[in-house]
Amino acid sequence: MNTDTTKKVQAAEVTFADDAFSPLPEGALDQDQIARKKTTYFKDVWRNFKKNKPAVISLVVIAIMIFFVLFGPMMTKFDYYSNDYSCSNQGPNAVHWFGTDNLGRDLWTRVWAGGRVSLIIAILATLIPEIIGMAVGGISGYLGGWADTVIMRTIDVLMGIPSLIYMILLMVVMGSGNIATLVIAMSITGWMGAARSTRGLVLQLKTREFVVASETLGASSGWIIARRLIPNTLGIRVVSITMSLPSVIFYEAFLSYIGLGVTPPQPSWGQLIKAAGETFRYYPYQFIIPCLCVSITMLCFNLIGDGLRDALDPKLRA
Amino acid sequence: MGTTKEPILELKNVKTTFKVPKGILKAVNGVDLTIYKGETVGLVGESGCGKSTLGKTIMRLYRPDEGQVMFEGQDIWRYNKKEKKEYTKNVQMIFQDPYACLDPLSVVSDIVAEGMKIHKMYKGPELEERVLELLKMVGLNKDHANRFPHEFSGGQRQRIGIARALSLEPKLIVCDEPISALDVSIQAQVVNLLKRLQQQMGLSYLFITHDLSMVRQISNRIAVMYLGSLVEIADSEDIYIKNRHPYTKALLSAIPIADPTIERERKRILLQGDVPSPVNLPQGCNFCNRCPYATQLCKERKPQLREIEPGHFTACHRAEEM
Amino acid sequence: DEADVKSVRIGAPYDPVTMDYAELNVDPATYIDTLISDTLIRSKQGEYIGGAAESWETSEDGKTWTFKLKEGLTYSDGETPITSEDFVYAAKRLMDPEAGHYNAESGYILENGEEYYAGECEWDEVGIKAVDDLTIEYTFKNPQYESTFTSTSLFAPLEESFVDSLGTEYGSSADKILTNGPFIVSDWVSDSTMTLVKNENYWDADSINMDEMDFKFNVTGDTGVDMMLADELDFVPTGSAMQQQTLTDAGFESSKYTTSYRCLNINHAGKTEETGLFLGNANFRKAVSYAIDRTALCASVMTSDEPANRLTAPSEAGVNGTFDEEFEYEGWPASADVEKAQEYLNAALDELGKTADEIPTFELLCYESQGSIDVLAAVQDMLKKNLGIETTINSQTIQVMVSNAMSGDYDFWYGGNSLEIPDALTGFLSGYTSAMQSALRGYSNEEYDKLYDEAIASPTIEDRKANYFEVEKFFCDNTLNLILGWTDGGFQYKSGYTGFYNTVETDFTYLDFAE
Amino acid sequence: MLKYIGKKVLIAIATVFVLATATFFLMKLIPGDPFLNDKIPVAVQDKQRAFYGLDKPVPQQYLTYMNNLLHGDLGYSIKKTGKTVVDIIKEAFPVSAKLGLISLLFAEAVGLFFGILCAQFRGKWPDYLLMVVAVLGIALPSMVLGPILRMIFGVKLGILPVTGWGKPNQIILPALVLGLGTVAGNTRNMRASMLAITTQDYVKTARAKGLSPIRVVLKHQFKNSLVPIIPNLGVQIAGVLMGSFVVESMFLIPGLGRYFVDSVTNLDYPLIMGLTVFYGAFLVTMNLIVDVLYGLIDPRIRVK
Amino acid sequence: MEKEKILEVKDLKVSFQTFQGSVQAVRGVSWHLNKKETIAIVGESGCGKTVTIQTVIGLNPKKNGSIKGGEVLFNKENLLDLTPKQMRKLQGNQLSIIFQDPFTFLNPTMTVGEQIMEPYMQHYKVSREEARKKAVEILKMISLPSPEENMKRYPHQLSGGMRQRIMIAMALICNPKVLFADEPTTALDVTIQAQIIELMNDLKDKIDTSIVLITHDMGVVANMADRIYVMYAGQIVEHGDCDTIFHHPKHPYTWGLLSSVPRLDKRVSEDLYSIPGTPPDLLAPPVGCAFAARCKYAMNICRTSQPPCIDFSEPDHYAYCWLNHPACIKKNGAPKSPVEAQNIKEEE
Ligand SMILES: Nc1ncnc2c1ncn2[C@@H]1O[C@H](COP(=O)(O)OP(=O)(O)OP(=O)(O)O)[C@@H](O)[C@H]1O
Ligand SMILES: Nc1ncnc2c1ncn2[C@@H]1O[C@H](COP(=O)(O)OP(=O)(O)OP(=O)(O)O)[C@@H](O)[C@H]1O
Ligand SMILES: [Mg+2]
Ligand SMILES: [Mg+2]
Repeated sequence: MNTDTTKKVQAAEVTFADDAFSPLPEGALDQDQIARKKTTYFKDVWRNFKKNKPAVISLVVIAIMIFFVLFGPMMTKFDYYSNDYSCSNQGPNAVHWFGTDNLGRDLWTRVWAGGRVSLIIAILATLIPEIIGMAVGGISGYLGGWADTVIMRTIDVLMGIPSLIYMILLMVVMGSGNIATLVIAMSITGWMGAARSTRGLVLQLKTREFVVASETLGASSGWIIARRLIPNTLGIRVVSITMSLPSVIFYEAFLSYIGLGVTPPQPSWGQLIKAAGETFRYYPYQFIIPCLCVSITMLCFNLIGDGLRDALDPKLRA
Repeated sequence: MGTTKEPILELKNVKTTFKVPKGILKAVNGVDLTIYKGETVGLVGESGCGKSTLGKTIMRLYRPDEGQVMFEGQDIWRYNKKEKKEYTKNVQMIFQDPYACLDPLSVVSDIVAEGMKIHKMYKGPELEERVLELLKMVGLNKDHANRFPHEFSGGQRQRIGIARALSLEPKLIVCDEPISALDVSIQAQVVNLLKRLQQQMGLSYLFITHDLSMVRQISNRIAVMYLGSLVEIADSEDIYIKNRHPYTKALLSAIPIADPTIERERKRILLQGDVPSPVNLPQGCNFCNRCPYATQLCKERKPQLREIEPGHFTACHRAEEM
Repeated sequence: DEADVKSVRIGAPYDPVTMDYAELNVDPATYIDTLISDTLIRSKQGEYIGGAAESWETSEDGKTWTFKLKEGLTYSDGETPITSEDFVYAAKRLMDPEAGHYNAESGYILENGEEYYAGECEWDEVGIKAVDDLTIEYTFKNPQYESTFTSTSLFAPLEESFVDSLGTEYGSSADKILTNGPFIVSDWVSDSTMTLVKNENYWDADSINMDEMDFKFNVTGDTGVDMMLADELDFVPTGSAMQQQTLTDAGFESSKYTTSYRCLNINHAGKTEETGLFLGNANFRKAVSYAIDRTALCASVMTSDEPANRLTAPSEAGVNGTFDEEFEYEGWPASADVEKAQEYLNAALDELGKTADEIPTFELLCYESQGSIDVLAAVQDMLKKNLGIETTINSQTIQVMVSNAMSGDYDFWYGGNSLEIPDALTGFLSGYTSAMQSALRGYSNEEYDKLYDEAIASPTIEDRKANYFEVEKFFCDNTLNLILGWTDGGFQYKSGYTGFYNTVETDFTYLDFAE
Repeated sequence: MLKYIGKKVLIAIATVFVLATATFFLMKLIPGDPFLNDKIPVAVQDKQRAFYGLDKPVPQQYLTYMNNLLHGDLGYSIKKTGKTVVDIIKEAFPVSAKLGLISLLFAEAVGLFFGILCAQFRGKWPDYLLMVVAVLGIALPSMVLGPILRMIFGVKLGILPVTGWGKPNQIILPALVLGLGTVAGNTRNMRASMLAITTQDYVKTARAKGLSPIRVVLKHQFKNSLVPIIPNLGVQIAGVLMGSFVVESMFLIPGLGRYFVDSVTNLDYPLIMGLTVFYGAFLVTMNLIVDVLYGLIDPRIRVK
Repeated sequence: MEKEKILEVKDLKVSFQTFQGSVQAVRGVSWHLNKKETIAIVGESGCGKTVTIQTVIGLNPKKNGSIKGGEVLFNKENLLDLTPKQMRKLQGNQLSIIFQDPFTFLNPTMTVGEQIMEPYMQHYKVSREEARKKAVEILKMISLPSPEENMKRYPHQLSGGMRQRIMIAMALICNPKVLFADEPTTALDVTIQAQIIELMNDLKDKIDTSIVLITHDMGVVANMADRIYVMYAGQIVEHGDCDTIFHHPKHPYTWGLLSSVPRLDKRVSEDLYSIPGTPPDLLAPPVGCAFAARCKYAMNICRTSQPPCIDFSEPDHYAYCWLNHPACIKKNGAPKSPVEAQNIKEEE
């Protein structure tokens, strides 16, 4: 008696083709077939990324942002430094799309010109310390032993010194004011966090069998760190990388605040916000526009970071 | 079994320890073992008894605190740089976890080619060809070469791992539980593959496992390990039929047999408790606290591994009585 | 009773840091010390009256002053008597060569003051003597006027045993201060608040109306505006034009007076030899001065300033009225005169034998604040547009900026100066004499030296003002410095307060509140 | 356990010592001179320099400094005339610490709560809403947010004081402004951590017991998701408790924050050194405490 | 003898939405469980065993999993129709589960005592004290040494065997009607596995609970199960009682499964038997028989049509395979099970 099945065979009713029951030749069907479509890694990541609507929208917004940052200043007849006292502190209007500041400079031009600086600094001053941190953290975590001890203790000490001290030192030594020195100074002072975090991840990763496998193949430490460990930490670091972008932008503003930022009249978003922050209750537009630019950019970077992390995570890809 | 008795790897009183907060953890505690050319030695024991540590010690991943590891008559810890690199070609490893042993970010062909790139063995199209050849050897095809590990099933991944190990044309492969994580139906695939490759290439294996039933089908000799020491070494049939150590007996009786009729009748020796911590080893026989046959002597003196019959070693004071 | 206590809350941009007369320098400290100390002569609503001094006599040449102290004066503890020795002690301590006090330089006006400080003579030779317990005699290097004595550092008494027991810590907190003024420091939270209460033992306590004064420090910008609007302050220093407007609209009163001026200091020697060549040329400096539109600057970035067109600020005292009225003059146009500027530039180029292409890029140095940077950005644009001169802006943290400035590492340096009493001859203008810090600004001119020496030795205030005017004209003609604007150092305050008096110095002493 | 802590303390002391040394020499490299002033005669400047021992050769200065440091003497501040560095820290640190602690509690509570919410509603609108809030929290710096809140709550609504320190209601606004950035960071971190925990097997076990979702989150996910967050806490606490330049000056709070910037820009050497040593020691102590705390949360690493 | 059915699963279908498409993890599975009985579901990794029982007790991820059809009847109620709240009343109470890995499935930051007591307190609304007593009682029953002591420990302080006992205690504390065991011994050592098997077999006699055992280890099945369902690629392919499946299997997959189990009691001289290839990807399951690609006996029809359910004369034994279809038997003769053949050979 069988109660589990619903369909039962009524032998007589069905008729079969003649060769229905003749055996199949060996290898007629692929035994190891994979049904999933073949993709490259990046296509795969990209496809998964595309499924994440907010991330894709963010990517588009960033693209638009970059477009304006590149071409925005060319769309008006103004430049970012010329003063015109006849029209200072004008609200947004047909001539000055974003209005003007106290020196009568066109804010549309200044916002996009500032965006150039801010984005370059944000991206470089995030990526470079990240790369340094990754290398140091990777080496420290993987090699372990006294190298690790020395590096970690050094980082402890460096983190204990207010970064302003070396910042000033570096800026004075290298000459403040240009983007390159800013980026270099920020990189030199900012890599410790990334190093720590990477080291933590590497400590977890280095006992994983695929790393041991590379060791047994005779791979050198450099090979393992560069090809096995660091790529595998990226997915997790992506989020904190995107999170550190805004702090970089504002650190630049803070540095401008104490005279170590980009040289005026060259604007940056941080500087624009800071300058307008002092008069925001009188001329709110001067303040809101760059603030929006930063916020939107940051939001987009964050969403992209989330999307990337999900897309990079093999577990979630299944 | 029908091999020339030429040792490829000799372990002489190897001890590998770890410093842990509680003290010194003796993961491998004085192991003597010889592997001959073309032979498969099975190494069985429970989790944590030091099998992987022994395997990694052979791989030069851990440095033994005492004793020697001799490869083809040379101490592997006396190697110079070039010899060290050469050694990684001669001795390879296959790992337990088919999910963890492949870099999730590399495609199969890169995984298989890695070793050859490191040793600069092939270049360009030759390398590609060699990769395909290796994949074919383990039953995978061109289609699979550019895929990522997560797209494969456990058995297929394990085959990729084998292809990687073979890529350097090694003489000895340490297989660290290569089948434990696999389904039975797939386990046999891998074991058969390993056997076939052994015949084709004259490989030697150290086959680490905790599965006594599978190891019987592949090993020439079997070594049983308990708490860092070997308790019994014998020809593989002898382990099953003429075993002399109570631990081996318990191990064998613990394995369920896939036959309800036999299973219902079977009397098994149930061991109480778990393996004790390798940090505080008992003074006497390591096994005495779980051993149903333990005597006062066992509690006091550590039994040495001794040759009970030609080629059959047991470390038990009461081996003769078993 | 809370209700009976008359109190006022005053905002100030900085913490006074110290109330030690020998060390104080920043803004609120200078008017708080007027409140807590009593000098020999003090100014009461513009009139000079005896403070600690009952009466005084002046020698013919204006160099020797003899004071008679009031009898029975004590410090605020009501016990410790004040004698003439206390004044001598204060002066000696101030000029102690070992101590290196910040204000030690103010003792240089005494005869042999500078020499004593340099270790070239004994204390006996310095021009200050306690004739008896209540008589004290000062001998000065140059003639002095009553206004001199209102500055505290040199002419207020200190209790020797009290001060000595504290050493360098004297004046750093409420319990480490002992003074003789109308008010007493009763509480002082560093960098936050200071409370003054009326000194009942003050000789003129009857004229003092306020029982309590609460100072709040670090009040700047919008913070002050918000505090006024939220009724957390009664007095706030005037801010930018917009901030002033906000408070005026909210019904607050404003007081207006100049306390300092902002200027672009010129390094006459130049940062480099090349720039020095140009900056050393009077016509070139004039061209720059004429190219700067001070009116526009004050309208857009220096919004609490009034555009300057001469050296002397409108509120500075003349002989009887203001100097501005008594000696009318325009040193340069307040708005840019591009044509003239071009002319001067061409003249300069002719003199130097250079072409316009050869004008180097100049460096504008300033302190890190946004305001300064904005000013320089505007100046940069003006020089570029009006004269085609290229400049770069170098903004620095305060100490780095000072160090650059001191080592002459700039072409133009944006800074400011407080107005001095009785006039700029006292400090600012002395900087351009060959004897003084000529290395600093790289300027040296015999004619100027002569005019300066003559002015500083003027025996009467009338002479002094007339001679000073000559110096000013020379200063403007040769454009020694680019004075940009006069800063309004006034306050905005809740209506109802009276007796708030200020010219160059702020004075809350006789403040009163009428319902 | 004691031995472990003892070892950590020794390392900590060594770290602070090295830190003090490094700062000392770094500072000597910064150009500028705190006594330079065009309004003071050079002679006076030299006297002042001599008072602070800055006329001595650098190695001697270093030895003197270290010796004094061992005796807990951090010297006199240059700009805060007549005040010792110890005085300044004693006066200002409790203020910053109190404000910091309150804002940290607020930031942790809200941040963790938001993080949990985000994770629970992953990919739905509450997640995105809170993400926007968090990003704004990061993207709107306190120098911008402070005046806005101050105007709304202090001036327009008049329910909170605009500035000041001492009364309980004066803490609310600055704590809010100070904490907001931390809230944002915590939200993002907690979200990530919670998401990682949600897929853990033991969460499945908890659900299999028939526990309500809230109980699963609170009893099983929450504590575990703190594990990756805790290690950052040391730096966070140290950072926040040391005060903030911007917030403190905006709300007229007599805290330590401004000294960090002022001391460096003023080249107030004794103060820079003192603050660095103090900050370093505090940071190291916090990390030590966090280590112990870590053990409380995660028994796996509890000192064996 | 009519047995009382306690749980019945009818034509259950579950799929998961992934980036790649829809994974049809369970494709029409039916089985039932009688009172006081142990059934085993066996099959290769990934064939849908876990998904099936997690769906039954309402643990499937809501995020990307969806139930495409079927019924789960427990006490005449369809569990799939219950609200989450109603379902929670049953979870851990009437239906409880033991998971595979006793380490990852225990909360690392909670004492094991807490974890055991939790479901009891939740469902019986009792005080901690009572719950503790009950927990100790249960731990004594499963003979965990010094239960009071061990309850204060954290999972990482216990050995693997002890942890699995904790899992069992946690599942038993509310006297469940049905106990699901998802590969309860896979992560354990053989000697520990033997202990746990012994324990579970004991429990069957001690308590009034039916057990659903999931495993791929035929040895464990032989030891514990009354009836066996063989599962392949999201479907049941054969069902019968324990002896029937081991001695008279009818489905080639069951043959393969049994043949590939290495026998401790005998050594094969040639190659071990193995089922070639890998299971089909459930993203796009084959149209015909899912096993056809790996089946030595595959026929043309296997490629194109799903095999029907063939009922055998023995009680409760059926299989889905064309080889057993009357039409096929008529043409090719009755299929010969290699397992049976071997058994016969051995008996001789
Ligand atoms: N790197 C290490 N540091 C400290 N202890 C270690 C380390 N590696 C292994 N051990 C310990 O050494 C002992 C032996 O470990 P090993 O991995 O060799 O066992 P195994 O027999 O391979 O076990 P399994 O069957 O679980 O793989 C264990 O107690 C383990 O905890
Ligand atoms: N959340 C999920 N999302 C996508 N696919 C899933 C999910 N859960 C399970 N699957 C897929 O469903 C199929 C069946 O999985 P299941 O866990 O039930 O297998 P199993 O028989 O229990 O295997 P094992 O023996 O490995 O535990 C697998 O192919 C798996 O990849
Ligand atoms: Mg192992
Ligand atoms: Mg499963």
